[in-house]
Amino acid sequence: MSADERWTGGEMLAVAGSLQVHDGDVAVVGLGLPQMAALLAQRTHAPAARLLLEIGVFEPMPTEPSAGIADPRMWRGATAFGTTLEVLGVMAHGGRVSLGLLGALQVDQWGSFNTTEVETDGRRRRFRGSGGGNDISSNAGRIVIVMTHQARKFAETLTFLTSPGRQVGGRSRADLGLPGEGTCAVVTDRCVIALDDHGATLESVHPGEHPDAVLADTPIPLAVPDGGPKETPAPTAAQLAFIRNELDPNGWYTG
Amino acid sequence: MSADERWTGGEMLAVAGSLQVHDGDVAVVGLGLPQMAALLAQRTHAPAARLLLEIGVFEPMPTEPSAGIADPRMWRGATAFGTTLEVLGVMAHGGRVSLGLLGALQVDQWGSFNTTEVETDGRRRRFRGSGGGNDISSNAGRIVIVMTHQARKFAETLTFLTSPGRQVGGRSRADLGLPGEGTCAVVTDRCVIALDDHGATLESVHPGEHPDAVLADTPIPLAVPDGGPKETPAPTAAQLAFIRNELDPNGWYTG
Amino acid sequence: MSTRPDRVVSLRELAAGIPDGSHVALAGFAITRNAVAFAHELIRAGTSGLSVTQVFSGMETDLLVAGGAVDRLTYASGSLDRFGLLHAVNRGVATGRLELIEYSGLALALRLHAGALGLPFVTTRSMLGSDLLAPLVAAGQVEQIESPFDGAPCLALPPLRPDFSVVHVDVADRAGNAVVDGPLWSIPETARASRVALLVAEEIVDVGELDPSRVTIPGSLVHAVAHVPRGGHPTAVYGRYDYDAAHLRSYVAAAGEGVEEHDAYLDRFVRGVSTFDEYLALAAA
Amino acid sequence: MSTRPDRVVSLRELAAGIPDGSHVALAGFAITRNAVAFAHELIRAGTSGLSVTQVFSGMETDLLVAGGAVDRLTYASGSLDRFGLLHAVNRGVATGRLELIEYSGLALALRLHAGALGLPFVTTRSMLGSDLLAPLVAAGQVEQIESPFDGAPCLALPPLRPDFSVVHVDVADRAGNAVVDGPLWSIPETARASRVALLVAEEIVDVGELDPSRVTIPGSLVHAVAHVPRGGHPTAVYGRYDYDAAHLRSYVAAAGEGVEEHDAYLDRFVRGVSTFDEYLALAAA
Repeated sequence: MSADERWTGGEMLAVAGSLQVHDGDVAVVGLGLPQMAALLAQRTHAPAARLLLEIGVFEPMPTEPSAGIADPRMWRGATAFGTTLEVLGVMAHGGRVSLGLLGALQVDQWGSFNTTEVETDGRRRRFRGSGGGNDISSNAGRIVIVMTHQARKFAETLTFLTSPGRQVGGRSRADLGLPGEGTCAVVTDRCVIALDDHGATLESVHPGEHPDAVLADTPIPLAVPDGGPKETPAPTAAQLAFIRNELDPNGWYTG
Repeated sequence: MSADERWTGGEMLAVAGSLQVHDGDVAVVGLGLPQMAALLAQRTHAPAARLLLEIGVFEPMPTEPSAGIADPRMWRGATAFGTTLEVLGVMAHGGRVSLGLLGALQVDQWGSFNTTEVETDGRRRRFRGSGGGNDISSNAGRIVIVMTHQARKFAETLTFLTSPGRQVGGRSRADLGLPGEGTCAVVTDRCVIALDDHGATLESVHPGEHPDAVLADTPIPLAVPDGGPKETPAPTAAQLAFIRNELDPNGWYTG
Repeated sequence: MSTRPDRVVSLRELAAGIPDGSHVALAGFAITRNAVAFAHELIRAGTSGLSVTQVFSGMETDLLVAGGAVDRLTYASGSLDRFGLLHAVNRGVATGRLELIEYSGLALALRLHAGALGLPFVTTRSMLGSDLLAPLVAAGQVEQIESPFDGAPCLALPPLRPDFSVVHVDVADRAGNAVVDGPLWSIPETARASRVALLVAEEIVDVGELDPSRVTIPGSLVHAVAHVPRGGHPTAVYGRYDYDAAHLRSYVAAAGEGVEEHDAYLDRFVRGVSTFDEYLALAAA
Repeated sequence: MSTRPDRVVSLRELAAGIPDGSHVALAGFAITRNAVAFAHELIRAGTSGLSVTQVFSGMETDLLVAGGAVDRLTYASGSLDRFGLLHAVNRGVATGRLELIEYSGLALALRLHAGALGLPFVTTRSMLGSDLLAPLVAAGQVEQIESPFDGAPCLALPPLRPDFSVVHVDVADRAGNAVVDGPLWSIPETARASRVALLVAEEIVDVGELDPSRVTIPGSLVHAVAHVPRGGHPTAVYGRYDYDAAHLRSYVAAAGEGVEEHDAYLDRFVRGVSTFDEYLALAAA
């Protein structure tokens, strides 16, 4: 879904997500949309960003679409292969990862998130589990969540707290014993939510979106800046061309 | 020094040491005479013994003499190279090493030993330190010490206890928290001393040695079996030929 | 002359050595390098009551769960990447038929690592503050402690020593020294943690043919190796073959449909054949 | 287009980046793969007050101690194998000029490993009951604890994070991805534990030329690499060159003779030349 017909919601999400990647970031990247955002950043404004995959892949530069982080296509151009203990351990737990770029099923107002299970009509449905997601969110310098926007994905109390955000049950990360600042942004196909230690703010809405409509579909405490949220920069022609021609020509993730 | 002129003391020592290696042992082997004993065993009665070097070498079968475990000649024929964490950690600390074959500067009646420093005329002289010796003696199934015989190398109280034997200060290994039985034999160029949880016994003296003379030069509590110690089997022609022609043709260790 | 052990056995012997109720660690990752041939053989052998540990569970575990071989799974996550979820696993958890013990990826890898190294226990900050923690603490598998050095809160985890591990490797020599190419995720510590390490190899060579600097799993740690070319199908093996996307899609479709459809897949592709070669021929048809 | 960093610097720049008083981890082993060229350069730079950590210390550390660069050494052992002892180190300890902190090999490797992985602390049974323990406990570097799971006595050790590490590798690409051939002893965790990992390489190639499965130290961890062919002389580098037995013997003879003779060796072979190539020419003469 997109509020602007020049691009899809997935394309807008990949572009907005990519803008959260700083040039020089050492980033561990999850399956799916986070992959798209990271690779787009690497090919545009953040050429010195270095990607890591929890499977044990250092600095890949894939040139064709892949079915996930376990797809060898995603490892192309890697400069080194190693272990999970090296990526989640030496790099993340060792304090050498500046950014975790991850997907989520559900997120709360402090950026804690759920990748384990959802409840629909009182029935719990299990998804993937944590994998390295908990380790990355527990140990990286900052976390960006990239996910499609549905009201049911925002909750003040998570069905399962897989990965801690900026605080949990009123306890700060430092109090819990965790390094890093935690989640600093939640990027969806409708908006960008910024997080700090005071809570969540609707930083920008994507072109064509109305702030009130977005707020109505975001049932967590969400501040609005004086003067209202900004408009997220629209995707450039170059970004869209790269997504459509190289990154995701089949529209697996951004279609 | 040898009590029999058909072989040197070092040759006798290597042969008697080799007999402590069981076929099928997984053995971590120290620098020098232990290397000689282990390689001799592997080429004679214990062809299935597997050697490990703390430097990260699995199952070498060297065919030329080497200057120690850091000499690449000693790694020839290895089936795998790895790390110290794999040899001292996964293999030894992980409980997969049945035998440690090690040298010592000084040993007590419980098979604890010193590879760190000796005291002469009140002056302490430092040698190599523990290296992996402490780890091997703390974690292997059993330990055999291989060293030349001098009275000053036997002491009821060690100058420095680098590696624990069967007990330390009256505390058993189990009480200390250590697995394995500890030192089961001290092999010198004059005798074989067997150790169990009751203490040390002069098990055998080498051909040409008199038990009383050996006892006089072994100033630790040392039991003598009823009927006196046995005579250590003399080196065979095949053992001597292998030592002289292949293992140590320059007599670096056994000359 | 010293000798090298010969550890080569048939896949059937390899699988037959695993008693019902064993704790088996598997080492595939989602859709890559799964020991699928081994899972098929265990299902055909009727093995049951297994406790399976796999850090990032994939198709091999889903097959074993669907085949009724598994009572308990210890994992950090499970999926077939973009192809879908582990339906047999998720269904087993939902119905209560499968006991699930869940860690973060690093925490579980560290437990295996501690098992490999014989460490008394291992420490981490991961999982602090998460809902992963409470059930593990309740089960006595994690203790909340403080560092004796700086008092910082952290978690202690005991070593994990599965009875068996099974790793799908590229090349092994006859003594079990094995090379794994590409990313290694938790393969090294999975093989090293187990009491009995088993391998399935794409290729087997004589001792002396491998570069010892390239060996990922030393033969000193390995008990047996079976030769099964393409034994990872339909998952990918880096540098050798791609995943079979069509087969994975049909597998996930059947698995997602329900127990009966999943079982029909097993009847056709696993129980309906007697060797992995027969399966490969059927899958290619 | 994304870019790869270029981390190649001169040996002089590499050494100049290490301030007096730094904690430097070295990674040679006795007479093999010592960063001798780096040690020479540090001595020529007049660097002093270093704390050096090297699990199995060898020639590089003995040179640095003889050159007056080191105030404190943390090690598990030191020797030049059959060629002899580390005379400068042992003399420094005897005179009290060098502070020595001594561990077992595994315990020190585990401290580096814990530093690499960012573990709150690490546990072991090694050193229990030995005389290594008391000084470490007194210095607050080891705590005697019990396992929270089975109450077994064990030791807790804090992570070790040296400021710098220096590893002599075979081949590095320009981004610092490096291959080390042969046995690795404590090289991987030494490089990974340090805050700044530096390499000296026999060979440098462009990014993309190395097989990523062969990389021992990922460039993601590396800050700079200097190209110094034969930079390990007179120690051996596996598969490339043997140790120089005659040179090692003359070194040990001078070092064992006394401080003046050892210093004369340095005057001739280190301070008397301005580059490692000059040293190599002199040593070959």
